[in-house]
Amino acid sequence: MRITCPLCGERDRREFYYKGAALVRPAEGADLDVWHGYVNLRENPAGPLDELWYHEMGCNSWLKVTRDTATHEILAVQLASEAGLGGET
Amino acid sequence: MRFSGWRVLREGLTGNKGWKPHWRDPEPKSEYDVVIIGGGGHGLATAYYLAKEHGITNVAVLEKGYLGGGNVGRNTTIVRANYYLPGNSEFYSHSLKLWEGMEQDLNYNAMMSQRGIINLFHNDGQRDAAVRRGNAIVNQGDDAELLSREQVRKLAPFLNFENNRFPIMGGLMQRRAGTARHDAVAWGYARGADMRGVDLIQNCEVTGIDVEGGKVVGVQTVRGPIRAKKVALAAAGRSGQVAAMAGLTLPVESHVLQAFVSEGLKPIVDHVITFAEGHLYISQSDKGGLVFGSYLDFYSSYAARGNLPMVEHTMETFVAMVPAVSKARLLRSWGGIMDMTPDGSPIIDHSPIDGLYLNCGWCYGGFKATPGSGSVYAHLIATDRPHGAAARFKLDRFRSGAGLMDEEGTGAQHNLH
Amino acid sequence: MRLPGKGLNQGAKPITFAFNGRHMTGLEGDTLAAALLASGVHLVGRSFKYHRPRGILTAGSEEPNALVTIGTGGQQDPNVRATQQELFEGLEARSQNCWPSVERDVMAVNDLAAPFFGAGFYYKTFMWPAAFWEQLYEPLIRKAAGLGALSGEADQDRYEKAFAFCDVLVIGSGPAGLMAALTAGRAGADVILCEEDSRMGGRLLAEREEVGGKPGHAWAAEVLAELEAMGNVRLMTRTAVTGAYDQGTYGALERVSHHLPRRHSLKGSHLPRECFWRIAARHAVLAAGAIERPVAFRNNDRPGIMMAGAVRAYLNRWGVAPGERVTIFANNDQAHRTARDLHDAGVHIAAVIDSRHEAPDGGPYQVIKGAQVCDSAGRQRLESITVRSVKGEEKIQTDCLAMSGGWNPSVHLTCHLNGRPVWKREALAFIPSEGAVPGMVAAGACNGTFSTAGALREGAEAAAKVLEALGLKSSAADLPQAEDDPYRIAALWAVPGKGRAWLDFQNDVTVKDVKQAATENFRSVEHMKRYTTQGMAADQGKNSNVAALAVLADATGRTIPETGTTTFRPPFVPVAIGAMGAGAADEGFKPQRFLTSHGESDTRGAHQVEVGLWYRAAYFPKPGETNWRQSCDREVTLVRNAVGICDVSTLGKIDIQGADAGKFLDFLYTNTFSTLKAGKVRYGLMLREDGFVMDDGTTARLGENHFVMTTTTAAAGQVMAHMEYVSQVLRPDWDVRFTSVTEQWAQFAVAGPKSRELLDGLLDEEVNGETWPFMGCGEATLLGVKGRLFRISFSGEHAYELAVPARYGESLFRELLKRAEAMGGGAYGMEALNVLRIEKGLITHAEINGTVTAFDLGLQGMMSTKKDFLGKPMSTREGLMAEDRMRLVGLKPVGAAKEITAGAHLFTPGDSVERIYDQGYVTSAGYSPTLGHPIGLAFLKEGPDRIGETVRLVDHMRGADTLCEVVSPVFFDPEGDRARG
Amino acid sequence: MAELIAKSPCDGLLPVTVGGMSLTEEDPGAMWAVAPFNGEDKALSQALEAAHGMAFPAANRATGKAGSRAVWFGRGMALLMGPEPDAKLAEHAALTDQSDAWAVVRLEGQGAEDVLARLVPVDLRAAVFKRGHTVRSELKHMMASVTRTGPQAFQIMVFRSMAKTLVHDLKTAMEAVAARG
Repeated sequence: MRITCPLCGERDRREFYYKGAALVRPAEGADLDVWHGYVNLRENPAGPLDELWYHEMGCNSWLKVTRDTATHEILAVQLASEAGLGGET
Repeated sequence: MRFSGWRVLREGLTGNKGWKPHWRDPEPKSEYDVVIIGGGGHGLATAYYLAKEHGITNVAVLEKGYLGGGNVGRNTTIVRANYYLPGNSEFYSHSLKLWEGMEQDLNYNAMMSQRGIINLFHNDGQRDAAVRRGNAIVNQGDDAELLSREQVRKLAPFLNFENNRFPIMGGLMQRRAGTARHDAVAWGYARGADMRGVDLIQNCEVTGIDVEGGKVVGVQTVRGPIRAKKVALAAAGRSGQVAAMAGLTLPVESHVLQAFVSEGLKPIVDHVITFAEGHLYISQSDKGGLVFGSYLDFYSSYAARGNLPMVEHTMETFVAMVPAVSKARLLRSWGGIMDMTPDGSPIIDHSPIDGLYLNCGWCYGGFKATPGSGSVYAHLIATDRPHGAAARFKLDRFRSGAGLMDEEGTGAQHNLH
Repeated sequence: MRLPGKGLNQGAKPITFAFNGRHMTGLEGDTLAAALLASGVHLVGRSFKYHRPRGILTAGSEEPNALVTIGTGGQQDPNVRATQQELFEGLEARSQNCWPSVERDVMAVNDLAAPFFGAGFYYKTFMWPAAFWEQLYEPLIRKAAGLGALSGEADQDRYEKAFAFCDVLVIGSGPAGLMAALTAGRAGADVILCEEDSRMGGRLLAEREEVGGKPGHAWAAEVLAELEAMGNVRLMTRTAVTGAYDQGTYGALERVSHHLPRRHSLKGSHLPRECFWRIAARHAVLAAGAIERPVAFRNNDRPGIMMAGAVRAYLNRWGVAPGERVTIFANNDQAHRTARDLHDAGVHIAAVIDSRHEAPDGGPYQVIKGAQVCDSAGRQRLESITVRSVKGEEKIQTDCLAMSGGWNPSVHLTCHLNGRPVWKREALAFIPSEGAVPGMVAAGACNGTFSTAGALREGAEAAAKVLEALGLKSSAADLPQAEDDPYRIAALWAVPGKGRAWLDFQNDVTVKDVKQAATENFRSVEHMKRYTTQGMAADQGKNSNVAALAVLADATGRTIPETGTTTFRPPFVPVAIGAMGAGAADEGFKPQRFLTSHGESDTRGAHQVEVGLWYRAAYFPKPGETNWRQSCDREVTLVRNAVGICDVSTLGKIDIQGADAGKFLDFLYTNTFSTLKAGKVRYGLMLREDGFVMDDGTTARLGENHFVMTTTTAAAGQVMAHMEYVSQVLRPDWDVRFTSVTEQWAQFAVAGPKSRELLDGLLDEEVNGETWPFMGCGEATLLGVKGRLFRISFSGEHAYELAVPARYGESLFRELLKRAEAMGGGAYGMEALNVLRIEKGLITHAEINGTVTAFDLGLQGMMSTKKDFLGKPMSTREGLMAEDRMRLVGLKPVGAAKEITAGAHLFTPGDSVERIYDQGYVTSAGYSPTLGHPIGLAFLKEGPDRIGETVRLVDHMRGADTLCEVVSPVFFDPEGDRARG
Repeated sequence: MAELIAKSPCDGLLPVTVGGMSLTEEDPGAMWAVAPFNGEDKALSQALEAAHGMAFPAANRATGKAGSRAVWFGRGMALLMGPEPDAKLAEHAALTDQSDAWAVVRLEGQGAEDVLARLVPVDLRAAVFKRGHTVRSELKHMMASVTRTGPQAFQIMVFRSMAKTLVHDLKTAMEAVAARG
């Protein structure tokens, strides 16, 4: 598998660390059920999925990658810092 | 038809003309007491024990492909009961006992071979963890023993004891552990269930789950609707997809785990051996193939195939730990879809929907769990009470944080298992 | 038999080799199989199950029968395909899976018991009594099974791995591949052409059909010369593309030195035996050709029965006639070329048997049309065949039967991404489904186009397609003249009749087995395969899958496409584990990290152990000390009584700067850091988002917006990634930057009552309670070098940590030891460090084991209620605060047996030792010379509420069973005066 | 009074010569990580230009010349190699001393590209990876920085503590390449 890092270009999967579904972090005060959903529950689609990858052996960027889990086709990549996943703070 | 050496002899002498189908191919009925979604090892075992232990035979197993085509047919065939956390301990202990009597019970030779498993450790920390585990196993009533480096050397002289990177310090052995012929397990349960009247329906994908007033009433399939008093999920890697049909979101991520087999070779590896450094597990099949595996590929996937980095990691660990197998040739690799929970342990529980039952989240552990899973799941479905050996496999543990079973200690989060 | 004036390597250098001890001569360029056939050797091996005598079936890597073992000891190489292994001077090969010899193999008795060894027989027996499986049945089966043997010795050869990149990967160098490479190369694309064989040209080397008015091999040579001259084309022979992976990644195995005398691949030489390539290709042209398929008929597995195309290859490429009275059995026109070529070469053609009534007449030899071969005779070499035709049955004497049931396109790679081939009825074959592998185009025989002209055309077209996608201009290819014969074929899978007709030669799977599988309702092709083991041999069903599928379809009354397609998985050809794992032997497995003090510790005889990737000194034995405990006790004591030196550089160190640095740390840690004064250090606790403890450590504030964090050695990388995550994903607006400085600083602990005295004269300023108070930190000049000083303690003693740029590490370590030893102190290692921290109840990852909460550790007080922090919400879940959780306590032994072992479990005295009564477990244990007895840390249910109680410690693994008193985890100096003073 | 003696990361490990290739340790002088604060990229680049005569490098590029280089070092960071950073830079960026954190070696000679092709999963052939180009990637299993400094010359960096493995891996690959002839 090869992922195109916005900074480094196309790189082998071996350079990346996988974190999983890219979800928006709830507000600190949110109900525990909401946090449970964020930490534990997963839509786990067999199709396009927004997920977080870390270019650990490259430029250290966290990436939001949209990838089809059924075909492994990569549909989009952006810097996670621009993806607005931090939620309200 | 009952199988035996005599039967094989008699058929052999009469041109093998008398063999009968292992199972029927019935048309689905319009209604069943229990519909099991998934004709893999767990689904088939569940059907078998529903019929055998609980006398519930008006049961259909719906399989979208062919019986045993999922993870039960694509794994490294290891059977063991060497877990250490409450919940896993009693469950896998229960499962191993069922393995030990399975073949006579099923009248089917699944080649369950108790050749013993050796978990190797390389440093003090790993040794102390092995000791904690070994003690837990013995406290559970199963067997475990600590092996010195020299004791390991006697059992597996071909290992690289002098590896100047991660020398082998010793091992934790469970002699009752071993391997089994994975396909035969599925076929044995299928045949046993079929003989007891269960309908095994292949090429019958479930496309919907019918829920009325918070209660399940049946399923929609490519072969038409089927009403059911109870519906039981046994869809392994596809659990999330199937649960979604009932509007449920599970604490499950599907990942790919690769397995590997080499060309046939004369016997060299007599036990199941695992390595703490690099997480490699190896054994040798009766046909002579080295069967081995390592980590997940570590990305969500339904593709049932892997990529090179994890293949290479697995081979590199193999070369480092067992340089004597370097010239063995990898014949085939394949991937299974693992339903991973945050803590790496399974779920066998009621769902929030009345009459809908959950059996998922087997992570790496599905194959060895097959008989245990079938028996406790059947118990839950039949009695609506959890079986004693599976009382801790609760769905709500992730919400409450109570009774999490993080065997690896890597953390109860999805990306960490 | 070698024919004078025939073959492409005629006149080549003679090479002597040995097979089963018999010495023979072949020619350079021969495969072992060619040389054996030239020497009249047909019996090469034995089959897997029935141990049937087997010869050479094919001329390629798909060979199921002629597998041999080469070499001995650390070089023993089992299951080598004789049809692929090139001859070299001194080659010694031997048959396998037979005893005492391939001619007389005692296991051949299995063949007589065949009626009882049908499909899946073992699932139906060997069940009584249960214990006999491991003790009797299985050992026998294992002994009989398997093919070649490993020596059990470590591999002596070298292997390597490499990466390659290209615009176009062309797989296969037959007419289609060469044309594709030529077209792409001329257009300026970056091309890699991979050929599994030792020589490029594919079928052009095996056929006599002309291309562009000259022999095919001559045309190939011209094209190769042109490609060679291009700077943008890379030719890789002996390189099999083994797998297709995501986004245009391909695996390929290069056999670098299999063809050279063994000395070339010994460790002494650096030439690798194999190289495993990882190729990233924007596009690929699959030109892998096709594999001829056998016809199933009674006893079709005898030595001397070969594939018709292989016979042509042996004749036209190597000048070898595999027999003197050859018969041909086919259902297609192409196979008639075998008769033609042999006849032209002066070999007697006994007969051509063609199952089709409208078969061509061929040359001056008898063609029996509408006929079938229904049996053969000859135990170790074919002697005759029985032909059934309208005229009835007749026996024909023959020593070689060339058979052809048609060709199977090599679609294997197109299945690796779960692509399903599609059935092409007119070709009676599966061809690749388009787009099965993104970016890959199939051309030629692997695409079901079997004429040379068709292959050339499709090769050019495939390249043009790819060039267009690459935005490169392709000049219209000038296609050379070549035969464009139609591919005439009529279905013939299995000849009806009694007896065993083989489908899968190596695994001994016959037509009967497949039919029986169908009878037993293994109707799915996957079920049939798994039940009969058809397709699971070393050839992965290359020779047998489609025929077996056809037989299954027939037996179940379905068409072939209805019955389903077989799938292929990587690798295309088996790959040595040593090749894919190249470079991992010994120190190559993982990087080694060495401390600046490593060398000095070695010279002092330290026992060094790996900690993650690092090596650290466990203890420093002194003369007279016979075991580690003595050294450890001494080192603990010298720290408590004088001063000890320990290299602590492995701890993660992260430099944090920026206007929001304090805010950032407040979010990261459970406790507050924004209030920390510059020049001070604070201990912090970090949680994961799930509320469990991730790591702990101290963080020092060096300036208003400047901190340096310390992590545990184990979690250094994890914490860095976590901080990047928080900074980039969760709080991208906060102005904070961080850099790992773990490697920049060599850091040493100076611990003990005499530590301050040791520093006198080492720093150019005076060290006292005011300048360096407890938990103080700052810059300091050490012997003229700018460094840092932290007054922190992991031993409970008055202690400092000194940091200098790593280049000075070794030198400072020596200096510190010199001073310490002069004061009755010295170096201490991991063992002593561990005892010292247990005496103080300080935790490491033995306690922070991923499953503990701050509450479990008694650190709930560090969870700030005034601010938010990562992991806070989930840490408040009831399950993480439950009173009955196992929580941290200290243990000290009571009673006779004074022993505490890590990993032991705890029970309430009187309870039976069973899991259900389990009260906890020991995380860390050691002997405290300070207190004069063993001590341990443990997690115990309701632990802190049970101080003073007695628990029973049981360690089955080490045979320990003793009573312990539950005490505070802080065994020594609970008030902490020694560290502060 | 005793004084501290400096030791380089590859002390006792290099130089190594195999076939036409040489592997030598470089003395890069000072090395400082320069990471511009939010919104300071332009200002930092100007300050860098003014003080050290080179701009802040774009991704995958190095600026400056031998003895005074700024090598792109990953997301929002460059490694200033050679001079001690001008104090003014601190107004715009986090400056972190890395002078002792990295082992720096130079691989040069016919076949250097082939050697790296055995260790680094990135296309480093001259056609695509030209002088002044740099990558952050891995070298076998080590985090690495690779910069082309000449037609057949590369600067390679890994963590100081891994110097021995770096030399081992490069030497092994050099031998294999040389053996191919």
